[in-house]
Amino acid sequence: MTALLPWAISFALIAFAFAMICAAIRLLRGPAAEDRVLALDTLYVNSMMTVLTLGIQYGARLYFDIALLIALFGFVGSAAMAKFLLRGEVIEP
Amino acid sequence: MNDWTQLLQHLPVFPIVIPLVAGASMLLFVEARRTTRTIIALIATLANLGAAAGLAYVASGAMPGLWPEGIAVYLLGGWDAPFGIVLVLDRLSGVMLLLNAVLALTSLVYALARWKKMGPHFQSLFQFLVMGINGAFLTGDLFNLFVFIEVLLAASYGLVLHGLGEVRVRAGLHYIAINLAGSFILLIGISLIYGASGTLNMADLAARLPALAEGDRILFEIGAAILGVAFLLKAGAWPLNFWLPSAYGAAAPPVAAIFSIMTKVGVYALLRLGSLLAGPSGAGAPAPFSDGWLFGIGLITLALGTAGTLTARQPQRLVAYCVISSAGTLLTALGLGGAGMKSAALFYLVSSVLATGAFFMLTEMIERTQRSGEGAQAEPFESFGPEDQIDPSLPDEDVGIVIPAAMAFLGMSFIACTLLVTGLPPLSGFIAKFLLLSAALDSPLLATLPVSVWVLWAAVLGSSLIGVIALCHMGVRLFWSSEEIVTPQLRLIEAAPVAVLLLLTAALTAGVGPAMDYLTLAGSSLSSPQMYIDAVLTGGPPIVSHEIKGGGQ
Amino acid sequence: MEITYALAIGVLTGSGVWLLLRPRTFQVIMGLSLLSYAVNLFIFGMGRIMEGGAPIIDTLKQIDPSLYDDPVPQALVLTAIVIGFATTALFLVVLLASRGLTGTDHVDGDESEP
Amino acid sequence: MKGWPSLTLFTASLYGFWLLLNDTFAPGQMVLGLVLTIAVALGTAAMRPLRARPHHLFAAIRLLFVVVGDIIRSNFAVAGIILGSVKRRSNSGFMKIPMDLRDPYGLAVLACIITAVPGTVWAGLSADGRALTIHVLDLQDEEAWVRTIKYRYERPLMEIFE
Amino acid sequence: MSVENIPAWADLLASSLLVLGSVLALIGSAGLLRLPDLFSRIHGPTLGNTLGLGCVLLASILIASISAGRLVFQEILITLFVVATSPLTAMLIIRAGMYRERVDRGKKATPQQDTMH
Amino acid sequence: MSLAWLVILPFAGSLCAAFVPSHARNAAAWLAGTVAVACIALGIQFYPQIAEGEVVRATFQWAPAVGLDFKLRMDGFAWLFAMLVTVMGALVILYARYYMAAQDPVPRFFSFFLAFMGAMLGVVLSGNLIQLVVFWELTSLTSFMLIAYWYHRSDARRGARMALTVTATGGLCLLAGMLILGRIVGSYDLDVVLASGNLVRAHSWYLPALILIALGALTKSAQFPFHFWLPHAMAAPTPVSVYLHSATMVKAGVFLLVRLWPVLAGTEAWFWIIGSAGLFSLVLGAYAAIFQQDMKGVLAYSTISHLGLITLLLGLNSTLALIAAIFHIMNHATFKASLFMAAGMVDHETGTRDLSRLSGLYRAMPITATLAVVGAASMAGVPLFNGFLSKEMFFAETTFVSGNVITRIGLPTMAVIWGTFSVAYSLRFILQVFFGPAAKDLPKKPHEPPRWMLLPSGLLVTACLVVGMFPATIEPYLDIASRSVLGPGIPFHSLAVWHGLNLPLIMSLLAMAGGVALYRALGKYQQGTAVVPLINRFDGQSIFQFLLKKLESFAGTLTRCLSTERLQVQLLLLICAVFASALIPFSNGGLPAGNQPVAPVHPAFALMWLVGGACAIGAATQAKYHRLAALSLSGGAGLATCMTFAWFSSPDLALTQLIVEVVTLVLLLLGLRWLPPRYKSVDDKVVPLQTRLRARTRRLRDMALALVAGASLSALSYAVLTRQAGEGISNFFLENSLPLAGGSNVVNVILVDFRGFDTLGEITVLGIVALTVFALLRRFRPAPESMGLPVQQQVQDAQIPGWTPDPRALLPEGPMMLPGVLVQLLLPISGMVAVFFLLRGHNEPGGGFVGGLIVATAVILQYLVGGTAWAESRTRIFPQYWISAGLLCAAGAGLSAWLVSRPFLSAMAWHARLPVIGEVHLSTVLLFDLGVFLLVIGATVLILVALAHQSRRGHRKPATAHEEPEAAVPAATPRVAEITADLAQPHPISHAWAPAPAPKEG
Repeated sequence: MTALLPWAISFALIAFAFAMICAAIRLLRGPAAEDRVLALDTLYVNSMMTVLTLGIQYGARLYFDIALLIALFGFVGSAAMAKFLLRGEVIEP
Repeated sequence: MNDWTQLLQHLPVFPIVIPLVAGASMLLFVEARRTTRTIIALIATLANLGAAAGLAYVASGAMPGLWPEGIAVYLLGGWDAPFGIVLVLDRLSGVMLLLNAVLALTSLVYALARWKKMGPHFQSLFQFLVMGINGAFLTGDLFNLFVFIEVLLAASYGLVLHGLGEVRVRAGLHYIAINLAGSFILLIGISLIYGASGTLNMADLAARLPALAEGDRILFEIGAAILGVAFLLKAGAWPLNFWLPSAYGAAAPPVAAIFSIMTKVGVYALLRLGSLLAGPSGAGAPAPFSDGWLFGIGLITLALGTAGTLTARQPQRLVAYCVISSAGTLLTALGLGGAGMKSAALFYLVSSVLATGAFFMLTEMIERTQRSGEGAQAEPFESFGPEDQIDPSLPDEDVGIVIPAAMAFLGMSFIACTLLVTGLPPLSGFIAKFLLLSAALDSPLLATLPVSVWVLWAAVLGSSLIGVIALCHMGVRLFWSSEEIVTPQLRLIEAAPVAVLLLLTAALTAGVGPAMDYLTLAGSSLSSPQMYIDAVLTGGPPIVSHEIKGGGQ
Repeated sequence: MEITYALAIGVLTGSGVWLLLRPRTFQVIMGLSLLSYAVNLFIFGMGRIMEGGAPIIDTLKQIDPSLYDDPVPQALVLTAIVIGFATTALFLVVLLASRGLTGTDHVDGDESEP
Repeated sequence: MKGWPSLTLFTASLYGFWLLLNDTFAPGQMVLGLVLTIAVALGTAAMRPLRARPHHLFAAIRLLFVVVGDIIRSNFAVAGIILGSVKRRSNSGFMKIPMDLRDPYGLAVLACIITAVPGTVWAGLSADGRALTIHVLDLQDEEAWVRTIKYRYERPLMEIFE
Repeated sequence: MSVENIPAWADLLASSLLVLGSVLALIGSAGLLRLPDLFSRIHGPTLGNTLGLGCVLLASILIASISAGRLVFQEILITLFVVATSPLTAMLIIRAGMYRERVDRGKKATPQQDTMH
Repeated sequence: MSLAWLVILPFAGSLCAAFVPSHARNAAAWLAGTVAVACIALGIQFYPQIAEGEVVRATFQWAPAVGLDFKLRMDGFAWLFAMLVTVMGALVILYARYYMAAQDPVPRFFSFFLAFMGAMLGVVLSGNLIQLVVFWELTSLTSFMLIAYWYHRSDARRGARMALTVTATGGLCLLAGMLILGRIVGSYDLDVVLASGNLVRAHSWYLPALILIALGALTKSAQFPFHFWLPHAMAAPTPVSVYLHSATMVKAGVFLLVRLWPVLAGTEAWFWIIGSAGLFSLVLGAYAAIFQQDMKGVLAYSTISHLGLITLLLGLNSTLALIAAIFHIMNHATFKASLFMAAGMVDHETGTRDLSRLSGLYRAMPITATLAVVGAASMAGVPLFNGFLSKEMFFAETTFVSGNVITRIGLPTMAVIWGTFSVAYSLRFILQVFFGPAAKDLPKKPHEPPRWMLLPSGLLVTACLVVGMFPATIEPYLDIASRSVLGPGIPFHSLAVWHGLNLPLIMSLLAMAGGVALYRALGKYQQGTAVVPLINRFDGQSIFQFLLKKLESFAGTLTRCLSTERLQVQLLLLICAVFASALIPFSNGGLPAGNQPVAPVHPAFALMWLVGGACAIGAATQAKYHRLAALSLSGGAGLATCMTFAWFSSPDLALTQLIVEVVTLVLLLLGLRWLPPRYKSVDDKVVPLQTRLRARTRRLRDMALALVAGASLSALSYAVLTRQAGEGISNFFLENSLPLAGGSNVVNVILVDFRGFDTLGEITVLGIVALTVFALLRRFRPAPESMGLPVQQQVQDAQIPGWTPDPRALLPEGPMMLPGVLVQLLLPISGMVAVFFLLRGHNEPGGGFVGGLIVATAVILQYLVGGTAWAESRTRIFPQYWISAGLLCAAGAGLSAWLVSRPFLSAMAWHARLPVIGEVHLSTVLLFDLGVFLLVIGATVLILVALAHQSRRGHRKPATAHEEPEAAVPAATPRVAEITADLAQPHPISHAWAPAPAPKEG
């Protein structure tokens, strides 16, 4: 009989969702583009944790793959944006 | 079963595989090895023509042992019909395939003279376009239809921009944006149909329709309606066709030539689905497939196309409006309905595709005679930077044999094209209009003919008349008015495709009897799709079995 | 759950359509990408939504279709995603070419109507 | 060949990575993994022109524990700052730290560590590689930070990579 | 689902790890809102990136190992990737911020129209 | 069969003539002449049969199913007409040989001429209504080419266009009429139709058919009110006018009326329509002829008038009138042709046809003058000439007309008035040109034309005289012709010069006297310009031009109203169309309520979509000015989408969406580099209030539409989501994926096996797009504003003067060094992950697509960190080959099934048990997936790298600055992958200044 885990999972999911909301507010508000990039990166990390939590909930390993991919490449988008801000283009000649 | 029949069994998939393999293998050779690419392209296009001709022949019921009733069903992957994807070939698809193959060969040959050099990968894109069109004509699966429409659209995006230049890019931007939106609509429609009916196979869909629950039925109809709009967009129906004159008018002429069958993919899809969806359930087709709508839309399309021919100042744009007119005529005719109308409309379709195809190529040659001619065709020769120079090792004017009497050829061809698109005798355009008009009269009692018949008559004849005025004006302007006409150097490989297409229309005129025998059956099978449904759902050739499928882990 | 899902589609569609009707090329491409999310979700929804029923057959159990989500729309969405990506790329390049040639990022290539 | 030892080391870790990814020791997977690893390592060798020669495994493990401990500690510290008063939150700033570590891999690991420990972020190395700029959330005692980084991280890293 | 058959100690442990992890992630993200400027905001999400993620991963390892009946620690890979990739983004963002600050400062000296995105 | 030759021969001759070199005047003339003579001979050969009253037929199967047969049918009337066509043709060919100048492209003339002759014979001999229309239109067409023979003259072009427009309109009407007629009768066969006169006349569709056919005939015969094209067609060379505008083409209309006389005539409607058209043409034509200044103009209006006479005769519904009409067709052909020839000779010899300039030519050209006088006398209806005979018959017929007083009195009166007019213009024609003082200042010095040119005219004039004096010579032929039209019940008629002093003769005398008087009275007035008093304002031509202009402007308006070039409107319409069509089924029954229980909302999911929705709306608002913000916001929405897929148990989708999201973001960022930013401040101030208001209205409208769109799609999906799914095809996949296809990831099995064909198409799309992008970018011209280095780089690199990164450095120099270290390690790891996803795709989430994108992303990451030159200095990627290999691999996997006689794309699997490794499972499905994998890598890398390569070109000056070739990218070229070469320098040969090929390093 496990009573705690489902609650903890729900709690965690909601907490992550709130964390995403925080990030989204930053994403919407800015003020600078760099803030948005940072917020986007945070969104990705939070999503990854949400996916992992979902994986725990359903006991399915396939969520791990998604998390793995986010861990591996979630940063590319924000890195590219930051590079764009820094150098004016993503791929320099 | 010997090897020959074994290969023959795979014939329905040839029109898709040949261009695919050709287009892909061309990429193995660098751009500079044009000759190799050209040879591959020619072989593939010829093979495609052969396959299409074979299929059209098969569809006439020539091989009842293999494909009874002339309906060839090819189960891709060996999976039975509602589950796997099937290719279905009947008379209608046979005709369309053949038409496409002919057009492909002629425009390819035409393009060999100069247009293929205007940008990289022309040949591959061209093959993929052919593949997409063939696939759309062959597939019996709704989503697969979407995929092939995407294939042909993607290739057409590339080809419409082939040669670049401001006019093309501007037109291409609109073309792409609208068609992307159209693809979304198509997707929504297809998925809604799936959501309501649980199947994607068109024949299966038709079979399931009567048993749908009321709510599902409405959802299905909404889906079908949305789908219909997407097809109308592809067919160039008003008010979804404003991109067409610019895009077709700006595209490279051989590209525009093969494009003239692209709008017919939409018409084909409307016909096919309309036939299947309206067929066995007896409840009538959903809105955009239904007759009244098509009729009205077709009329306005025809009006726009006709008015456009009168206002167009640039020849290629004028031909683009002719394409709209042809779409309008087709939709009006199909909307009118009636027993003989479908076959008459099919004849018109064949004739008008050949005509506009030839016309597109012709206009470019004619425009070359205008020394002061400016327009899209001048663009590709402009080089934007030092690295954009056209390869001097293959100068513009050294391919092929120059034909004599170029002006006479151009003039005669222009007249022939005019006759074809306006429906004046003696070429097949006239026969087509005659068939349309007489099919419209096809009712037991003359006195009870509905008003719509007379509207059709007035529209068809009126558009012919205005077409005569417009094309006469254009012809006079192009050939006779200009002070600075230069006799162009026409290559045989440029003139021959136009000549071949025109001769085909002449042949179509002479052979209207056999042609109509074929098309009448094609048309009537559309009115009674049960045979199609049965053929698809009862399975394909005997070679299919599941016994050697891979086992589990 | 369904209502949230439906609303999500609605919001994405609304934003996408709004952007699609804007006059700037970049707005249009953003609209197309938002619309593609919406359409993908829509297609996906056509197989009904289900939690914890990934259509990956458990080899140890009896195959019971009702335990799994409908795989067909998923396959369709995959195709749609790929095609969507491809067309976005293409549209992007065309809009860049248009910007370069016409000197404006208006969809009509001129600033006739702001 | 100078590159061979590190190639093997890298290939080995890649192999380990493959097995971990597949979460299996099935013989088929092991053979496949070996083939793949070698193929991938050779295939991408051109993109990894620089070899690392790490040694002192023990130092590495020790460093790992130090870092994990620091991370946990800093986590709570930063959480406190975030939840704390405005005054605590506006104490951040850049600072420069002189650097002796030269090995790029070592520097890379240092960057990972500094970024991973909440409260500090790697902001860049000077062009000559002698000065490191970091951003610190709680910049009250600059000296303490210099010490932490130099002794706790840089020295073990020099030990491992140089 | 397999979540149901785990011993109570693991239940408790995993739950607390999850809660801790999620709270840390939440605090970290809240840092995005609460911290005053870009440079200090960068530190916020690190919480979620490190310990928050670690806790969740541990919980995941725990549950997965118990349900699989053996030790499953693929999650380490995620940690590895996150740690290895986060400096890249962080560095780029912070440098971009530094550049912007310099430009802004320059602009204050000679006021010009806003040319940034 | 020889009947067919009669039609084929001219066309064949036409074709031959087209190939005669353009200076070979004689050869072409001989050819044409031979053809014409051969046709005459052919025609004569039929005479015995025809004289017996037989009808010669020849039928060729064409399309019997649709009622089309190629049927030739020659009866007496057709024979007579065919002879007219051929004999006249032969004469005109002779005439034209001498008329045409040597520098004219005479073969072209004869080619069209013969084609016209063939078409005319076709009309005459058609035994099928539709076939008749075919030839009918052909005559219009060939006449267009003939009229516009001297196309360098604008009047010729205009005249030809007008003729074509009017006659083609008529032709279309005729087609419609014939269709109706055929529909009434049930056949298009002329024999059947001719036999069903009573049926037709009694049918309710008789009137429309009549009107349509009459329109066809009247336009062709230049009858009022469609007569106006004929005078303008006089711009044609005179032989054309001789042939077309006197003898043949204009007669086609009356021919048709005669032909269908047994079917259509005999009703009130016929009388009024045909008769009144004839009457108006008769009088007005003659009236207008008086005032013409051009010789051919006089003749043209006279032709209108005479054709009106024939039409009127036909309209009288009397059999005798019909005979008179046939007779007059012949007579008119002879005298009018000779007159046209005379006019041509005058023109040819003097260089002008202007009546006011010509005078006294009889001195210089006595033979021509004589011929013209005879012709004119015949035209005026002077006794002893053939014109007199038919005119007398006409006068007689007018007096016999029954009906009310107006017709009874009016018709003879009009006839006399007509007679007066025709005498007047005939007199004027002759007296003005040939008599009076000799003309001065003519363009050429007149003299008699060559003998052979006179001969045709002479023959025709002789015919006029012979028939006029000995009518019996023509009698049998007329009889044959009339009999074939009227059948055996032909009334008694006799052609005689003297019928005694009867009413018609009195009318003739009256007209003659009146004509002379009128000529004298008008003597002064006529010297002015060619303004026809009273009716000048009702000039058909100006009305025609006006209508044409109106039509064009209307078409312009219509095009503008019905279409637009603006994209937004088009998209708006598209969306509205979708609504409209979706509303129809909806309105039939409304959206039914769902029957499935709704799952409770998980707050986390709802909150997540709060984020997603906010991001979407944010992106929508920011996209105009803050592109980067919009981009990151849409990334947020995409992430929410991806999470949704994960949430609702679709790991494959989540994986794919995620990685596509990343790649798209990089792609768009690469694009943003070339899209100069927009500034809010620039375009807000100057816009006037009205525009702003309009923009606001538009925005409101779009907003409403967006809301509706969103709401309806959301309602639609809700409706589906809450309905129980029916028994669809999906269960089959779930049940059989493992047992039949051997994969437990059903989605992947569907993608690569069940519906692998879709995937094949999908990867083709990707490949196509990559190729297109490559092709487009090869000739890409970026916006000038974005051509230079980005401002960031300018500022930052200025701090380190003279610093240029070394592409061959082991690590990227500068701040990207450390990321470089990390990213280098990431590449092999990504490779492993990609293979991992690829190999297990069949059973677990993953597959070739995800795998391919992972590799592509890792590759792009190298570019991102190190820059193009650095990344390419150590790898060589040929994306094009990857694309090709991928496609071929996938196609090959499909084709391999043929080896075992199974359909395309059938999966084949092999199992083997190896000693150490255990069970090995190989399948063509894996090969297929490998193809996907390869293609995705190739396509994605190609797209992104092609875009990235632009900045290598971007640093250069715009196209004009040739003098600094590759200097701006120093040392960047060595060992650059071939794609660079392909992108930046399409053909190394094309520019000699290109750097030497890069040395290869080992």
